[in-house]
Amino acid sequence: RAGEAPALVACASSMRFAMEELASAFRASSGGEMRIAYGSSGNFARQIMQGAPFELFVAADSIYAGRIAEAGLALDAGKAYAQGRLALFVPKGSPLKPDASLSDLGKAIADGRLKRFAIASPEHAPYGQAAREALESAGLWDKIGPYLVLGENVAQAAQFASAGSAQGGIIAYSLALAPDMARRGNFVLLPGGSHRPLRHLAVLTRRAGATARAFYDFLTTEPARAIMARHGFGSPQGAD
Amino acid sequence: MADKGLHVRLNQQRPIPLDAVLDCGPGEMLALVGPSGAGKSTVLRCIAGLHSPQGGRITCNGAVWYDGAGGVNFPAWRRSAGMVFQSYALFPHMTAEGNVKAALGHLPAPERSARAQALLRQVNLSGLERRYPAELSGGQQQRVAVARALAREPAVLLLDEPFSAVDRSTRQKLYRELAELRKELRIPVLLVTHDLDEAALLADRLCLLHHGRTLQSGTPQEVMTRPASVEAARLVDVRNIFTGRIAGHDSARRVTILEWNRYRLETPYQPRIAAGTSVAWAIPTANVLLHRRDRPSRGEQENPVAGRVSEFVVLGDSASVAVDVEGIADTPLFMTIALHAAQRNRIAIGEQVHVSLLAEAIYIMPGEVSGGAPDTAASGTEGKNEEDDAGPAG
Amino acid sequence: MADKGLHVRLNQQRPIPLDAVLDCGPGEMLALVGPSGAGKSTVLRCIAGLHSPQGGRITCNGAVWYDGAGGVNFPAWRRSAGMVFQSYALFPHMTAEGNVKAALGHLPAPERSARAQALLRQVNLSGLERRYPAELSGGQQQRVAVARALAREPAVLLLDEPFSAVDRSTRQKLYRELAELRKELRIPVLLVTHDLDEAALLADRLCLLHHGRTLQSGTPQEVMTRPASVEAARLVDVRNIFTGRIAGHDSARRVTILEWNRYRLETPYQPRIAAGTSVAWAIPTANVLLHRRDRPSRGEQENPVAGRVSEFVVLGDSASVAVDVEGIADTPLFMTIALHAAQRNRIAIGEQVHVSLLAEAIYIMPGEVSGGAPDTAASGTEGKNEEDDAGPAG
Amino acid sequence: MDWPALALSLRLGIFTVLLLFPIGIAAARALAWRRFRGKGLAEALITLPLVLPPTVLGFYLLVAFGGNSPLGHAFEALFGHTLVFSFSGLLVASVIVNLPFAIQPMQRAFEAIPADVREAAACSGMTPLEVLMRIELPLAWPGIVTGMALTFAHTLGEFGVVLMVGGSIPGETRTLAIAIYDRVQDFDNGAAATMSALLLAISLFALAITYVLSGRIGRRHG
Amino acid sequence: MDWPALALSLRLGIFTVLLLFPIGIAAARALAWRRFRGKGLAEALITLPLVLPPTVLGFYLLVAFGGNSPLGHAFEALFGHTLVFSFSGLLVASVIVNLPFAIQPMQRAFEAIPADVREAAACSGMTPLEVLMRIELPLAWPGIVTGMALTFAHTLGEFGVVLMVGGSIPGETRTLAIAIYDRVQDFDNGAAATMSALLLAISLFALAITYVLSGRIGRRHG
Ligand SMILES: Nc1ncnc2c1ncn2[C@@H]1O[C@H](COP(=O)(O)OP(=O)(O)OP(=O)(O)O)[C@@H](O)[C@H]1O
Ligand SMILES: Nc1ncnc2c1ncn2[C@@H]1O[C@H](COP(=O)(O)OP(=O)(O)OP(=O)(O)O)[C@@H](O)[C@H]1O
Ligand SMILES: [Mg+2]
Ligand SMILES: [Mg+2]
Repeated sequence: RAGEAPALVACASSMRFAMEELASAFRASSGGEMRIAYGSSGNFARQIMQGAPFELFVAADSIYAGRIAEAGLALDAGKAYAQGRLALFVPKGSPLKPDASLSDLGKAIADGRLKRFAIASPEHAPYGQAAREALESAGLWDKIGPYLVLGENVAQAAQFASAGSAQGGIIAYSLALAPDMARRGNFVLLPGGSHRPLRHLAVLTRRAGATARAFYDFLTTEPARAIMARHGFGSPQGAD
Repeated sequence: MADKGLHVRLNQQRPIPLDAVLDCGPGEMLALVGPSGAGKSTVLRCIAGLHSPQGGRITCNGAVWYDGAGGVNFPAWRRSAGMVFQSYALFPHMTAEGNVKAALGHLPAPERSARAQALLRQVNLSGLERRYPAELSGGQQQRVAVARALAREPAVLLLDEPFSAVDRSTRQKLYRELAELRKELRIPVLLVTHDLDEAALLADRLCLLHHGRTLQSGTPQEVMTRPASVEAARLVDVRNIFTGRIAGHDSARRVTILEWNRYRLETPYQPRIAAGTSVAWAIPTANVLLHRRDRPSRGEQENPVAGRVSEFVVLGDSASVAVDVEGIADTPLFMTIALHAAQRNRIAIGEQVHVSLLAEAIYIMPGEVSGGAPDTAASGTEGKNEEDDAGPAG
Repeated sequence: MADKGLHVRLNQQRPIPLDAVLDCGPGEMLALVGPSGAGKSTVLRCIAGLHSPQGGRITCNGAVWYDGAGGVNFPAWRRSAGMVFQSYALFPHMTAEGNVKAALGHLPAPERSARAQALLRQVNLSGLERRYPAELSGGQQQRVAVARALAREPAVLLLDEPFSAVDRSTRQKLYRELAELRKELRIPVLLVTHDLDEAALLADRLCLLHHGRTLQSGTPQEVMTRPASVEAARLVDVRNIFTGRIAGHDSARRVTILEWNRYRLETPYQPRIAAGTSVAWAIPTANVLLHRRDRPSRGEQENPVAGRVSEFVVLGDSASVAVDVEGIADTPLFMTIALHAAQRNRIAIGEQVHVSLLAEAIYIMPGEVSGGAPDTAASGTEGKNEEDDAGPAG
Repeated sequence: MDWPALALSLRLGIFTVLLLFPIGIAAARALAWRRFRGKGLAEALITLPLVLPPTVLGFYLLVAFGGNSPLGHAFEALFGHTLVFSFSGLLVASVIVNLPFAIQPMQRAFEAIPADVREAAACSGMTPLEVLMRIELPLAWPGIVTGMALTFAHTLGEFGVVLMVGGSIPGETRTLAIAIYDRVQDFDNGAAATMSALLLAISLFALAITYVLSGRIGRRHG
Repeated sequence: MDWPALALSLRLGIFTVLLLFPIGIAAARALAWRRFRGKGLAEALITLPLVLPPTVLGFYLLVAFGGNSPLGHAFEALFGHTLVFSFSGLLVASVIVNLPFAIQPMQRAFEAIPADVREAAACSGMTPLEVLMRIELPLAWPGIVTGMALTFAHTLGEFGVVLMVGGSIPGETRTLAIAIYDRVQDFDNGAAATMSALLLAISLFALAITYVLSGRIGRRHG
């Protein structure tokens, strides 16, 4: 496929580390070149609707890709290529324990150890919605309200959780694995059953060329899944 | 139309009332004289194109620069008028030389520097070419402004009190340069000044402006010795202005008799003024002769008048003396005499003196004066001045 | 120290060379006179605290305002000096009345308006209280500046050419107001002017400034008739300055004989000057007497001199005549005569005339003059002037 | 319509203007008239907040003010709550971000006051404070209004920095700009448009009034 | 280090300044000296880009210039590519966003030129163009430099609008500010810090130089 114009891919920025590896693996296996733009899924969705020249949209959730498809701009309904996981992140020096059952979080609310707790905005960020579900399953949602600070997206929630001004936060597991985050605190993967699955959808637009189509197919291959697993994403199976 | 020189007619009610007619031939210098606030700067601004009057007409060498009726109104930069602003208005970011060069756009670039330096030399500023306006004294700034106005080789030169900040000896030099220049350039020059000596010295003609209105034009000599009205007389600094009544004419002795309170003054024969007319009259301060204490002299028979000294001010070589004339209320008679004469005659405040009003120097202004009893002075100067300033405001 | 009045000593090399000593008692008016660029404004700025000289001392009524050695340097607002700026420096966002009120901080607020209006009336600006500076003519702006300076009831009054833009009759009124005010306030007043008449009329004492240096102080009469040097003479506009040699003294007739080229002039007896000394001498233009054509008169025996008219300028009632004296190169002898006298004697350029130099009016300056052959004039004025301006720059 | 967000935005705008008024005037005067070493650098430093993307600046402020920083500790010890995720934090950030908007126009305005007018004020016996109040401020007023109007408008619209240090707490740090962004992200264009229109109307009104008023002042001494 | 992004940012900054130089001067002069109806409104409208959150503004621009808008259609028909998601689109957006930064300080600077100095220029026989070049521009220069410096710096740091209309396409619309933001979002603080430092260094250098230079010009007529 060398010589063909590189495919223009819009990719959610939370997928960046995984994406870079996927792209080089793809180049090694097929020789296909790609130009990748990173940004927020919402923006890309709007831009594609306004005629942005992207061939493939790799979103970090299922809503925005779905909108593209609904608007008739996609070649198909899109397909899930990964599943997001949540982690409880506790920065260094925080009185909170990284406890997957969130029971220490409940105690911290009760005994006043908790002052601020960061999640992504549950109104429009998928990870925020999931974090809310996890807190609800732990029976903490009603009590934690006054302590919440909301990130615009999950990456920002992670900033808040790690900067030391909050005692912890529920963020994407993939972000918690980032080396810079890992150094700033401890984290624990929350059980997948505590929230609805966070399906990540990719969708081909009507501008898609051969390279984009090939990469779209590559996303669901075994080597791709392995790379994604290493970056903290679950398998999309059972999600469809 | 294709007439040489500058012809100006301006009419305006607001914001500054104007009703002015001026003419200035090529090579002629016209002095525009009037009290502070008379509208002198405004007239120059109209000519330069910096202010558009409501109506009137301005032509220069046949070209119409402004015509209120015809809708012609050339912008300032196309009028070719060199102007010295009362506020100098130097370009603050340019040196003295730069300021002058800025007005030398008509010369090829390589010649400008030499020309600018020559102009600055003419105004006595050699050595200060590199200074910025903020680094020059007031008089030096003013001279840069003069050099800049000359630089343009304008079709008319408009000078708004161009020497007000310059000392006398530098001024003498600038007078000479200006005279030279006028000979060379043969353009109309308008000089605004409040210095009547300057006007007399420099100008070919003089125009009096008051409340925006041109009162009188003529040679400086004419205007200053024969003002057309009390108003004009006051503007040319005639201090002895009085009212009287024509008593009659003596055709034999060729004199006209003027009744001034108890005095009957002989004046030059003017049979055309009807006897009984109330008139305003004036006499120059230099033509009031002091009678010597020691011995009588030549002029003593001429219109003798007695009074008491009420003011005595020494001015260099001469002295100004005010005399309260017996029978004349309010306004004193002023005279200028040589200082040594004053001392010889022991002039001092309160002393009784006798003076003669030289008959040939008494000047009767044209036109009847209304009101005013024949013995009063033609209304005081002070109260009037305040109105002068407030006038154009109303 | 606890001495009343203003005492000023200024020393500075750069940027503007200064070497000035001034004293002005309470109620005294000192005129500061000098050519454009002499440093007059700079001296006022030093006194007001707007410029810090390199060294010197300024005290006012015993209070030390500045002392270069003692490190004292009061800021301007604590010096209580009322100043009229050469550039007026009005507050552009305040009306005429607002400008004056701004300097009335010492009065209770309700009284300020009335006082400001009274001050504006004093400077002939009633009716214009509400105008902004941009809506006033040049002379009107200047008078607002004068009113503002007076408003402060300052400890010293510094006036930098405060009447330069005002017409003569308004100026007369302002002179009177200023005189009144001085009587009331009894403060030192410094008046910068280039008008020697104004200085003579208003000032008690006069101080000549040249290249930042004070040359001479004294009563105006003194300084103008007895300048201490050729330089000073030129500054007070003495036009007839020549050099000569003392030939000897005639104690019997009580005259000193001055050799001036081929002429031997009689002058007032001054035996202290050694015979043979080269001196500079001067004579006022009014004391050069024209011999009448028709008949001889009184003074004709006194120092007669013959020459040819080279310049003839009419100035109102009088005329200025320049005479190229036989045997004297370069510089003409100037005389001022009454216009009618000039006409009677048919003065015109090129005519031969005979004049007398009145002996008592010849003034020999103190100090020996080096160089200069006895027949030459004491160096021309023009070339010199150019250096005057460039001088302080170097 | 998110009224608490609107109220918060207005409060933030007003407080920022109130704080920057004295700070800006002091800094602008010093930069306009004093000569000191490193003045060019100081001017450049003030412009800094313009150069950094607001979100990056916000991130640095978050780290600088955060609970782990000395500054954050000190503030928490003093006031009992963290500087970030609070109105005070927003205010501090907003003041820093608006430094260039406020100071630059003011500086130019002070520079344009003629030296002799200031000197004349001192010679009229005004104390330095009176000179400031009665001469400098009125003459520099158009520039000061420009600075304040830019500051107010920019604070209402500011988004990146507030997003980073605020935490979007309703009634405390969730400003109108953030509320609008949330709506846009939700594809709730209707609500976003309503709020934007209100924000615009308020700002336009405030700006038009200030410009007309300051124009009237400025015209007097045209 | 993302060199293409840096190059793109510099290119965008320079082009924006080049475009806004004439536009800003023309607008600033008109606002400074002309009297016309609705001048206050015009001034407020120019300030508008400051009021709207950049992302909201970007959203509106995206809709206005987008492939579905008449404007977007026209542009695509003319130039063969969409206005949004291209350098031209960024440039247009950047010019609009920077209008207040450029015009406001320039306007104040033109207002500060004394009327009699401009009149004297006309009386010296200079054409209006010469007056502009030799009198007005030099005298207004500090204000013009302020406007241009604010514009350049702000363009380098601009983030919200570029994000919305650019699409972050590498080498085409992905500016340094966006690259830095991405890094911050990714917790790649090292890279973000490097890029920020470079951005700062460039801006500081550019600003310090302009201020020193314009200060030197300004000082001459202090
Ligand atoms: N913008 C204005 N609005 C109203 N009146 C004005 C305005 N500008 C000037 N005037 C008035 O117009 C009159 C004429 O002003 P002008 O400057 O022409 O006087 P002038 O004769 O030059 O006086 P001066 O000798 O003092 O310079 C003055 O009384 C002045 O107060
Ligand atoms: N900033 C400066 N740098 C250098 N020289 C200066 C500066 N300002 C003024 N000068 C020079 O200092 C000298 C004195 O200036 P000053 O203003 O005191 O003169 P002045 O006697 O008031 O003259 P004028 O009668 O023309 O107002 C002048 O030669 C002037 O050129
Ligand atoms: Mg005038
Ligand atoms: Mg001076």
